[in-house]
Amino acid sequence: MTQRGETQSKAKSTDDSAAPGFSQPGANDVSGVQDDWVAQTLKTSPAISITTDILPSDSAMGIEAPPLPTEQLLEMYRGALTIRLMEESLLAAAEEGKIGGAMHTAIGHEANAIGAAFALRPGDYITCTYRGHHHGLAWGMDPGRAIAEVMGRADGFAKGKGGSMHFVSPEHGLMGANGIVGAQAPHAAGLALASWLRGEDRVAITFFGDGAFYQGVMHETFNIAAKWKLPLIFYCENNRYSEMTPIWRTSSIDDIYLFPRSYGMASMQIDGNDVEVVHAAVSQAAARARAGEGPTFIEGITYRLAGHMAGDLETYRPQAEIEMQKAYEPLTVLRQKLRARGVEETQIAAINEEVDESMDEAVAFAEGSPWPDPAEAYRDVYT
Amino acid sequence: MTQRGETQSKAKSTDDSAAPGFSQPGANDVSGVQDDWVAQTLKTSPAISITTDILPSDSAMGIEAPPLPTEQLLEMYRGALTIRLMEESLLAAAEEGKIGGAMHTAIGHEANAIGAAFALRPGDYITCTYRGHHHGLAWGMDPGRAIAEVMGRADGFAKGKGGSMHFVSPEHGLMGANGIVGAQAPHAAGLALASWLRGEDRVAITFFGDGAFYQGVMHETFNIAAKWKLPLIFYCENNRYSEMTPIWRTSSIDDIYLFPRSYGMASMQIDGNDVEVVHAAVSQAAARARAGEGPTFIEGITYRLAGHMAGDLETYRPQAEIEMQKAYEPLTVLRQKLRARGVEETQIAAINEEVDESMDEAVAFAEGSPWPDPAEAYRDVYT
Amino acid sequence: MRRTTYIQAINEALREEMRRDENVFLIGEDVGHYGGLFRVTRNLLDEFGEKRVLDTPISEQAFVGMALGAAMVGMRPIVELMYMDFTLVAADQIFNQIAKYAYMTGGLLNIPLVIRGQQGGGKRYGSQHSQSVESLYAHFPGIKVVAPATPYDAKGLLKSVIRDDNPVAFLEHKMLYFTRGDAPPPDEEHLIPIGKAEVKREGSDLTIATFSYCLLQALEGAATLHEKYGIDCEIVDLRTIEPLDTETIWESVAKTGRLLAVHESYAMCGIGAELVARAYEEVPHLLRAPARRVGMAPVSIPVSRALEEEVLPWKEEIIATVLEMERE
Amino acid sequence: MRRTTYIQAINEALREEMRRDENVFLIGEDVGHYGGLFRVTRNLLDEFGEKRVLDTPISEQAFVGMALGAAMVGMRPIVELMYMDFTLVAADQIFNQIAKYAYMTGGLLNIPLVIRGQQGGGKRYGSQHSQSVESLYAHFPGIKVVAPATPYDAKGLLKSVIRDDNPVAFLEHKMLYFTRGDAPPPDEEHLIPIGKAEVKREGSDLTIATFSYCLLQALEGAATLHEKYGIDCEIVDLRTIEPLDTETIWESVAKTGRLLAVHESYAMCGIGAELVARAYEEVPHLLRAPARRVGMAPVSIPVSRALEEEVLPWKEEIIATVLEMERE
Ligand SMILES: Cc1ncc(C[n+]2csc(CCOP(=O)(O)OP(=O)(O)O)c2C)c(N)n1
Ligand SMILES: Cc1ncc(C[n+]2csc(CCOP(=O)(O)OP(=O)(O)O)c2C)c(N)n1
Ligand SMILES: [Mg+2]
Ligand SMILES: [Mg+2]
Repeated sequence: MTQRGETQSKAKSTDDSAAPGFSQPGANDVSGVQDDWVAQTLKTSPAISITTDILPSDSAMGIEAPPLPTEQLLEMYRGALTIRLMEESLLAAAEEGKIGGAMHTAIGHEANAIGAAFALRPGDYITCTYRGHHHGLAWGMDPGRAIAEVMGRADGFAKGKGGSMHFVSPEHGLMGANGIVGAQAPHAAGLALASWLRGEDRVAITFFGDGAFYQGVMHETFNIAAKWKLPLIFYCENNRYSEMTPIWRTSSIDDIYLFPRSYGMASMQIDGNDVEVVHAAVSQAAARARAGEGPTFIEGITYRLAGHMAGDLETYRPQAEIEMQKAYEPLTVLRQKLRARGVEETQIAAINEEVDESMDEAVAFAEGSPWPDPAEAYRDVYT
Repeated sequence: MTQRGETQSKAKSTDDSAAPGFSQPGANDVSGVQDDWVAQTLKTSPAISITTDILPSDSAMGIEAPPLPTEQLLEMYRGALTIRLMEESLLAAAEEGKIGGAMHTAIGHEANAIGAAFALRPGDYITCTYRGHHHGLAWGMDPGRAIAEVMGRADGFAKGKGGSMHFVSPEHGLMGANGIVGAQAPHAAGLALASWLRGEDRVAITFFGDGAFYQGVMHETFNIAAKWKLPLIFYCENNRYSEMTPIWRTSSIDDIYLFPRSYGMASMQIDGNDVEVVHAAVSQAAARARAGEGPTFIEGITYRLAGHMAGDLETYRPQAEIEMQKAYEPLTVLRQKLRARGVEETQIAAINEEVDESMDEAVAFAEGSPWPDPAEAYRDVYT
Repeated sequence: MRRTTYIQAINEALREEMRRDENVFLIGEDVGHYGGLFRVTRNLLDEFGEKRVLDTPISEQAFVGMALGAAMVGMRPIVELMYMDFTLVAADQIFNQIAKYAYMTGGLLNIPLVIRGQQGGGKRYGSQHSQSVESLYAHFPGIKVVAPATPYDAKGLLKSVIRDDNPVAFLEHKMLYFTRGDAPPPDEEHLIPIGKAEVKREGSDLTIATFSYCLLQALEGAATLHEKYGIDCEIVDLRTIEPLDTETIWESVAKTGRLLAVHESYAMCGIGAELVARAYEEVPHLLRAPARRVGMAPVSIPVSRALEEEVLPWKEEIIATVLEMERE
Repeated sequence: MRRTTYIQAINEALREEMRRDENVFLIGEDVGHYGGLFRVTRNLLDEFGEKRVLDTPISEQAFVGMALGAAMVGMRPIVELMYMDFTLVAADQIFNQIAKYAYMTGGLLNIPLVIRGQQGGGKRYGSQHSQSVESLYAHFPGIKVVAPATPYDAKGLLKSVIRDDNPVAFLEHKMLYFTRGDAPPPDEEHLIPIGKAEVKREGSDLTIATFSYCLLQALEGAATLHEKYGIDCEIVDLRTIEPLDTETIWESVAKTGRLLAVHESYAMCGIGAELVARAYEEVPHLLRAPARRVGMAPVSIPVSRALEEEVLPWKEEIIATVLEMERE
């Protein structure tokens, strides 16, 4: 049984001593890896693949990422760490058999959600995938109720009906995670349409994976959104795997971010592990959307440090690849940034402790939450 | 009631005297048209739109179209005229109430089918759309049985079960027209896959319209075909309308033929009204496919001279647009070519007469064909 | 009373509801500038403009999914599927998304959305343009299903459907489009509740439960049965398929003791089988003869007139089945 | 006899048929290098190579449509849908294309193709990963539907299914994957015919017609009913849902006089309703009490353990319904 805080990514998240230094020379040298998986995986985006290549990571293609105030970075750190610790708690709970079904954690993806959430406004809309816990928390959902939902308890925001794959919280703008790859993209386009029809300045953002890119519904949605200049942001979290299949094995498209330009859409490829870069890109996209200039496509290069879903044995990628990526994962990058700004270790440690404690409380809340009344099973089919 | 040979395109097809001269100066001047429909329609492909712009039409982008032997051109003329006259007969029959359902004719599209059919080999595969009569005849189907099928008679190749929208003749390589926009593209990819798995050198070609381009399944098929380097030709008959909606109204893509390059696919835009150009393009694509170089995308610019389907009142496009296009329609272009090669008018007239007569026979055959036995309704659900 | 066609009745309902509530908008292929392939949305663009009558590309998955997104925040999209057969193209959005959204979100969201379009055989459109989908829609919980047979019902029900806070499939029939019937005055508030069947013919011998174009076929069949055989059928027009108004049907069966369900979707796992099963669950004691159903034969609807007539579960088959049942 | 898991039985059938006929190939997401999300196709790539075990992108419409294309010329594709819920994503290709192709072409083509994958509830996968689709498939003519409950049947039926010249949906159940049972010797020709039901428990009081994981639930229920109430159920395992082996069911009903159909797809317009309707069409005289059906409640299958258990039509509900029927 795995101890809490010790996920498949092995490094305890509140302590990055196990990870190599932030810009350690040779870190993007993959020659030490026994097989060619890493090299082939990186082939998808040879020019600018991951933080490795685009360091220092405060800029991305066409993006000026001005430094955010340290206070905000600290908030972002708190947010990202909350996500990480919740995911680790959930993995542990899953191993104990407390969670069924398919649970996909976002360990390693945190910056995509946090950077975007801080760039958007209350009233904006978001849809995402089954890998959506990070979006839920980044947009303000309570971790206790989130865990309760994953565990199928009565205090879950959907009374335990939706579970891990269907995070939703309209009051926070989160209009639904989705279990069907690609299905949530047109929903965001519809939300953007509603905003446009009503003459509001709300923006919609939809998150999806690199694998989702090959679903037909994406193409349809790209075309309509571009044609109608909908206030919409397509955010692709490219972790270069689609379940157990590396993207290069099934994709004929070398650079995902170039593809949407065929629709006349603005698009960019960014370091999705750097909250400041993500924040800058999403801010720019949102400004375009609010100005009536239509949708923007953002490809955030990222990596999932844990398995595709709880229970994944990860036979399809070498440990060395995961180890290499740990140097560039969001929390490591964030801590490095904070230190570079002169934030004291004690301050970081204090946040770590606070988040750790509040996560304990959240877990306790969820585990203490009752099972829903069986009669609840028959409600909500219709309003 | 419309007389036979006098379709909605008004010009009798065996006589092009009504059409403006082949390269009449100012023919592509659309200023005379009352509204902006034509200009907006042409906007989709401003660079090289239709024969108007790319005349003399013996070349297309990246395509050397060597002149075909006159004998072959004469055969192509016979083929194209057979299609035209069959379509006109069918429209007349539809007006008389002899045909139900949705019947889409290919008047104006003939060259796309004829050019392609002459470029491919027996054993190659084809799938197409509900607008598939021209492919059927070009690939060798008997007009009498084809008309019988459209009329739902027992001698139809599918015993009257498939009708106009489901032309099929495996012995000729035609594996099926389809009533669902876009659905036939993966079928061709599957046929190409079969050829590849079996180590054969058969090529598959799939025809679809400009409107089909926005169906998700097309995107999915493009990606897989390109990734697996399938021996496949994607042929888009771009007539710039999707039913009653001009393509510019719903498309965010300016040049369809550029789009597939994102998948690493070879692609070209050609004059789809010129059999020699089509022949050259498809030959080139087929050679690539047989050499294991993967799929090619061809955008054939064309125009439908009749309504979207029998009964279409064509309120959505101005008569002037149709008139203008008559100068560049396949039969006119073909006759012009034949004359330029020194073919005598009498020889053309002889073909006209022969085809006319054989079409009379075909119609008579079809109308004389019995209704299928009602018991037939229950057969063929399973083999 | 004013007379109108079925198409006109729907067009009027759309117009009135769009005037009444600016959250209502139309989306689909050719619905705007052309006014719909079957002219059901004719002239609505003129009055409401391009923003409320949206012409889409041929991208059913996307525009159905977009309607869902818009409905999440209280817009009331009306999606036209040009042929209801295209339900299958957008099936994920319809059955995995729209139907489930309220439930999966534990009621945090509700989806006021209409999917409408024409279906059915009789015009030789063949396998992919003639299917009836009411049983398919009814199989999945979470979408109501309405299929009116008369212009009067069509108008009154469509207005209710647009105002309903749940997703509803509103199924028209291509054979009904040019039928004429009474119409309520255009400016009068005329609503027919969802989930209410109506007896369209009184009779004492046997209950036919049906809807949509089959209702007209059943009425014709009943006339023949009366004239030729002296059999008096009571005909219940379900109008709504989900939720089923079994109460009205059972009331009729209490009188007749016999139930025949008739519909044009496939018989196999169809709404007719459902009615038979419910009858034996809920009112077995009322049945004096085995309850029966008639639906589309298990074939893909051929084009040929001779074959299509053979497989459609229309008048002849209704009469034959009633005669069989009367012998039992 | 050798024992094996359900997964292993399927894996063996695939391997044997791929060895026997080089037209057989596998296509789907993660089926090759990884060996399938549920490891059903494990190690097949090693033996047959990348050309016969094809890893696709997440493009269900395209790869299902491609399987159809390849089948047109005699290849025998076996498509894995990772979850049978994704049927809805590829519904046009499955129901408008594959199911209709032989018919629309007047028999010029036939489509030897298999769609297989796991379905069903019980593991808290929620609304979009737990549906049972047998009734959906059965509603559309043109695709056979097979859903074996034991490793023995799974192996023998899958081999028959692969050799069948028609499209077949082969439905596995996630709760069956790790169940163990007898297995025929790996090298023996072991075929179970499509369309043949089997009595899995003899009894005299009531016939339960069921299949897939519900069979196991029914067997457990029957044991309880026997022990606690002295009621002896006969259990007919349909194994094939389309075509239905009504003969075997009616034989059993002739003995028991009572019929209960049990399945996990939605009850509404489900295969259970179909069986009830057929019983009253074909053998009303055999029924000594109203025929009944039990299926999934009309809700989208919630994640919470407490709620999922509530809506699944399993043991408790079977027992309760049998007791009700015995009182009638
Ligand atoms: C339509 C559909 N097909 C397949 C799946 C199974 N599935 C779930 S996640 C996944 C991989 C998605 O990869 P990607 O889009 O890159 O997102 P990631 O999981 O990497 O975040 C697949 C194939 C699904 N849920 N829906
Ligand atoms: C999935 C689907 N949606 C809509 C239709 C209705 N429909 C038939 S043809 C057509 C237009 C197709 O346009 P295009 O692809 O340009 O081909 P064209 O008819 O111009 O040859 C439409 C919308 C259909 N048959 N299938
Ligand atoms: Mg991924
Ligand atoms: Mg077109």
